[in-house]
Amino acid sequence: MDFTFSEDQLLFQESVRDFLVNEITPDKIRQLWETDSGRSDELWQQLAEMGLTGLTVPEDFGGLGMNELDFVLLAQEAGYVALSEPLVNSVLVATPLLSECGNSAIAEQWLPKIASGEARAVVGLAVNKLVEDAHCADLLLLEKGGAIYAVEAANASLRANESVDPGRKLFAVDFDPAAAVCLAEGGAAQALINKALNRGALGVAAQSLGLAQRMIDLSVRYTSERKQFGVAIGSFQAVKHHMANIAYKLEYAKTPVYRAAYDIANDTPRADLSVSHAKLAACEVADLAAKNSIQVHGAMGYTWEVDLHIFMKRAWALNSSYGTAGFHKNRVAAVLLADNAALGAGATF
Amino acid sequence: MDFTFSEDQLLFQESVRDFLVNEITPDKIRQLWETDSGRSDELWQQLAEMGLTGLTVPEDFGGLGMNELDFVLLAQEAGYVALSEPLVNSVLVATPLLSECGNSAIAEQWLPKIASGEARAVVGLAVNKLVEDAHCADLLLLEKGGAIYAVEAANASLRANESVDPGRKLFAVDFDPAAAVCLAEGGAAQALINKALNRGALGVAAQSLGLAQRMIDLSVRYTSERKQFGVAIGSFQAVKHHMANIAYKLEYAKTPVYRAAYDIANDTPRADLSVSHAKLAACEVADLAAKNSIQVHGAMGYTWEVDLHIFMKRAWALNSSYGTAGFHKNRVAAVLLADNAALGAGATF
Amino acid sequence: MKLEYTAEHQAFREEVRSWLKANVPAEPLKSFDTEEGFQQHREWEAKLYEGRWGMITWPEEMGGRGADLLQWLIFEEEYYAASAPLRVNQNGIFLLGPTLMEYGTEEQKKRFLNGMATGKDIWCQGWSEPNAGSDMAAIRSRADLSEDGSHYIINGQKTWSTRAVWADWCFGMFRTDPESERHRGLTFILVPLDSEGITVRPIPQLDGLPGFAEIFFDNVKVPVDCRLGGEGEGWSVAMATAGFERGLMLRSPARFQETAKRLVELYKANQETADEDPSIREAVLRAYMDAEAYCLTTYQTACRLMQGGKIGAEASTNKIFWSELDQQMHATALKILETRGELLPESPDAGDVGRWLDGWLFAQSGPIYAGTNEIQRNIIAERMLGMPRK
Amino acid sequence: MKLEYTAEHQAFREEVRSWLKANVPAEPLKSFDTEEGFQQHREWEAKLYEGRWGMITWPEEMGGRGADLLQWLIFEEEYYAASAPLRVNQNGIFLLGPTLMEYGTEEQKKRFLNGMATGKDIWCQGWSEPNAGSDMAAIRSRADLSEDGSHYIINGQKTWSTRAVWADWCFGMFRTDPESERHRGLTFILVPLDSEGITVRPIPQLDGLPGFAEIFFDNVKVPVDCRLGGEGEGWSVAMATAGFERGLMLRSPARFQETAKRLVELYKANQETADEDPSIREAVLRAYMDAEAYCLTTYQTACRLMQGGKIGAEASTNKIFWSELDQQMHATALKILETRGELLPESPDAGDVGRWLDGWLFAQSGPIYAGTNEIQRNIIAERMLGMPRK
Repeated sequence: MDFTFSEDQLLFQESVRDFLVNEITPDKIRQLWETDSGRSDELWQQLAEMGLTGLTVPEDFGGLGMNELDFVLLAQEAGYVALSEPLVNSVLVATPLLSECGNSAIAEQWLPKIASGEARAVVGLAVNKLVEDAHCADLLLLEKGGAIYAVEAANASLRANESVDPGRKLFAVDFDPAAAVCLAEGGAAQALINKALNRGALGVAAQSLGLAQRMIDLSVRYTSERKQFGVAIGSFQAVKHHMANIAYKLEYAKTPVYRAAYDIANDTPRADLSVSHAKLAACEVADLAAKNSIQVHGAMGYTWEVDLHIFMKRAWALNSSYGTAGFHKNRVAAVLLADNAALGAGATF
Repeated sequence: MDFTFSEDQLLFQESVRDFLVNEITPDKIRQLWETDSGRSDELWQQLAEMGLTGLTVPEDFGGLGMNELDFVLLAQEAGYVALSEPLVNSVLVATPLLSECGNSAIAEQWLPKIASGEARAVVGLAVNKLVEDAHCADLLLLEKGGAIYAVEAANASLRANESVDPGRKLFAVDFDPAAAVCLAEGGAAQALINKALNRGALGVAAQSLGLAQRMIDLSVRYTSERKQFGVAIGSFQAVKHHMANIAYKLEYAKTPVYRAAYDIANDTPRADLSVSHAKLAACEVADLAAKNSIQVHGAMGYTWEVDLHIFMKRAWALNSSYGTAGFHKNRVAAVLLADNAALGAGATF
Repeated sequence: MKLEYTAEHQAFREEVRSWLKANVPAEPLKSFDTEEGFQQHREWEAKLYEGRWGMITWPEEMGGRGADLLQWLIFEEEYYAASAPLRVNQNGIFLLGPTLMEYGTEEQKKRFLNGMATGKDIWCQGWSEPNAGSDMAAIRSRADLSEDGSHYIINGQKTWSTRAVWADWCFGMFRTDPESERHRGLTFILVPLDSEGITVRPIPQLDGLPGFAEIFFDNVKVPVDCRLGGEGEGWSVAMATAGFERGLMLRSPARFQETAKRLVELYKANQETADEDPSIREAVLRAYMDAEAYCLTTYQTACRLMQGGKIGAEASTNKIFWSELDQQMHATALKILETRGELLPESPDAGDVGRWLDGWLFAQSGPIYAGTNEIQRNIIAERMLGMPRK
Repeated sequence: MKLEYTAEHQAFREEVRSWLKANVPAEPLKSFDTEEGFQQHREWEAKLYEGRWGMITWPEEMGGRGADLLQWLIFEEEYYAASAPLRVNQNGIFLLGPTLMEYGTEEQKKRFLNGMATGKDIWCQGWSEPNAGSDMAAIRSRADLSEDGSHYIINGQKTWSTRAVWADWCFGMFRTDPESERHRGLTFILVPLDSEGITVRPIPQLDGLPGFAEIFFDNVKVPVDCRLGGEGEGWSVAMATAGFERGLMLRSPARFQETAKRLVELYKANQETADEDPSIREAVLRAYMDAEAYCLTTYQTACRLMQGGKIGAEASTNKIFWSELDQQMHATALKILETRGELLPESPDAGDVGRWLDGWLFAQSGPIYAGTNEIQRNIIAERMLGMPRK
């Protein structure tokens, strides 16, 4: 029993954090908002060079052969900077799906390119309705009628939708199954889809932790500097308690997320439950962070000019991604209310 | 359209408040806790002399012939002092039930005695399972198998239960229908039972308003006097906001209660909805008042010695009386979700 | 107590309803945070004025109907039920208008009220300053009387001025006594926004539109007859305005009741998925009841005021209640909308999202503006409950 | 990260489980807030000691098992799952015990630890004073060293001393330097409660039982060898104790997980009526997840501490989290119980109410004692987030 991360994992987190915080500044984000694609090939190449795009690609295909647990802290950091490049979904959802889909030709064709940063793959699950970042994908892995297809970009037609978060790019995607490769159908597809959903939800949860932390940091700095009635507003107890309420809840959202990463990486039977718990807790704390942060920012928080909204909007937008709160509550309820459910002290691990 | 109380109603409230606050002091309450019955004949006689026991008794039978709207502010004051005498249920539930039950012999027999304070009547509805104050009743009006019976005290057998609130006396009551008078059956009984439930719920709601106000008053006084870190703890923003949260919600619980009283008194078609809204809002604010008041009282609030618990326990105990929150939410939902529900601006009155 | 409308009230309601039915534009106007939408709304104000529906509580001689508060509430109910356009000149007609009637000279009333009523002059307010948000007494912008006493010379900066970008006039407080502190030495002045020396810098809000602005004053000359009330008496004039602002006029129960109605409808249309999350049904029931309660309490206050009562702590209790209700309702709607909740309504796959996202963004401002809800809680604790200030 | 128990852990769990199965009294003990129950619990402590289960984290030579934190957590899981009695001597074994091991002289350890372990000496704490509740540095009770240096003479008053009514010893802080202020000049002293000059006045708690007491000291003589740590060093000794108190030992995740389990069972047994109120299902799901989260975070902290980490702000975040969770779970249970929720469990018609009402009353103390949750929030904001103090 060891519920801590390894030195290596923590060091990797630190170096990724340093890189992201320096590169993905709010100014940079605003610049990217102004571009057509909203994405940066240069940035993607840098992420690839750090090994991130290939993190879960098997070593045989030029990746690092790491797993979801190795990545969860990095996904948290991606949330901290509101990274818009499709890294989290690529590492957590697309790559494992390609590796596990059972079609080795497709895997051999694409995984090396994903690792090297040459190609991007995205996944479109029915639960999400729209596909994130379809416009910059070379390969789309799409759920349709209970089956999963691999669709090359040229064979997919996209219809763009706009999100409240200018950093998110969402597309309705149409394709002709005849011009696509069917990777799985029936029960096999269902199993892959459920895993993809769990991994996507884990990614959302981890990013939500980072987003909450970022909003705390922005708010603490703002309220320590901003004065009203002759003192820093951060010295008012009401402002402190708004922040403390995020902070203490965040501590109890982190461990469920880490457990979920462990459970997915180790394919434990409790993974569905862990993931649903993780996503509910993390999205809720990110929501609270948004609510309390805008409040302590006052009117400044209501503007486009202050950076807070970048992170608030991402938190709001991610909330229903990879399963709504209702979906995940239902999964938890199904376990709790089952006959002979293993609950109570000693039943956690 | 006039959503205010009359001068007379306000003056009556004032005189009843003065009487109750002087007579039903916390010391007096603690004394009554130590007695077997927990009730005071002397006090009941005083209430009768003020016209209160006969408030809803028709003038022909020696009462004041007033209605639920005339009484709602007085029920609020009864809550303010955590009155344990069965006044609210007598005026709001038992008396109207006797008046409306269609059995004039029973009405003629009992209503004058109720008005004069000579006799006490209580009502036992199935929704409450136990009967409040059955031990001091001369007449019990009891729901059984969908019918309503009038049972004289001698024909009822009581089994005492203990409430968390030492001021509440609750009894399982058994009786032989053969030795009782059946007042109504079938649809007529259902209609009477529903009215009794609404009136009882109104009584609970009105008392809850008073309880919330009392807890605010106790807490404001305590926190204005109690010092920590060199200042009155009431000057801390967190303490202020705990109190403000009760106070502002109380303002929005009062008007639903007053509307419910009006709707019952005027037998409007929206009475079920009004009552359910009123009870939900008022019980919720009393609950919040208890929660926040004990918190600002600190350890003192956790003792038997400080008066706060008298009012907290009453608030907790009343919460499920005359229909749980679930029951009342369901009644609201039934209206809201009905086809062609009249909702929105202009639909209130 | 009598909770029924009179026949007169009913007739009035019918009159409002039929006028609105005939006149409310079939196509919703564009947002008044856009230039085109602003112009559309200005025209709508003129149309309201033509029908004498622009400010029914104003006296008849000023284009109103001398309506009482109950009529006002009925009007608002019909107005929101008809989805009539938002009021682009609300700062003028609801805040400054009544203040002008109380503090303005006869000449000022003549000069300003008609332009306000017809939509010719759209007003914005100049209350906040960069370091005087919730703390209005910290105002530093100066208005110095010219030597000949004919005009003020204004220097400084205002901010958070809603709809200032395309507005015509600004009203606000300025420090006329440079030695003064806090709420002494302030004067209430009306400033034409086309004056020389004024720069208006739009501030984009959460949705990216310039819903408010900063106003910079660089030696702006304003004739002394643009002063409202006496010199140095700005605080008491402004407090009257703030009283109205926080009062019921701007936050009609009707608005929230219509939102609650739409929320119930949205829930009914999506009940199967929504019920997966029990907090949604709970929130929908609560939204309906809270909107009702807000209506009930407003009617009670209106009746009390009509019988000679005064506005007390209602200003603060209302503010918290409606702003939290509004946030809650929109949050619930977005939950019901699931993944399409994040989509802008023009998006091709947005489906039935309606204006919930816009409303959600706007609802974020509720707990903040016109005195944050923390300030309101302080006021309730100190003034209503008498808790110790320090 | 490895979230599985070792074979050794599993074996340990089995050992605990079988001992408890054989030894936990079939009939629940009476409340230790009654004299009879106190005695029963004292005997249970002795039985635990016999089995070497009294304080498994203590070293073997003191009757413990030198267990690490993970074993401790496993022990607690089995302990709560077996519904074993509450620990009447928790202030002794969990708070004072570790402090004694760190600050006590060899003689003090020998003298006090065994009596504590066997249940012979039940300890209570003397922290709070009438005007020093959350503000411990405001302590005024005095301990004056006798002229010959052989003993202290204690005068003053302590309050909120849990289980002091039938306890044998009290530990607490007293002001030995009368000139000193705040947290200087305080000394940590152990006081036998049968000393002359001591009056213990029971304070009845919400359920009417004397769960705590005031202790009055009137020229109480205490030998100088009852001082723990140096004179004037009481604050740092006490802070070590407070650290333990607020740490994980007293608030086992197991306790809350078992409550959550019972809540789920109660909900399942009453689902039809409970589902009339959607907030109940929501609260049940949340209770389960929060209890899980509390367990997860505690395991994480335990692992971190075992690897040499230090307790940080967890003390405050934990305190808020478990106390609000506990309140929430009991509130939900009472809702599910409907009208029978208010009944004392002995009532003839109480049915399946179990101990929920008692638990609810007890849960009221959670957000208050050991530093109110408001104080904890201040600490989180100031120490964990670095927000400005004033």
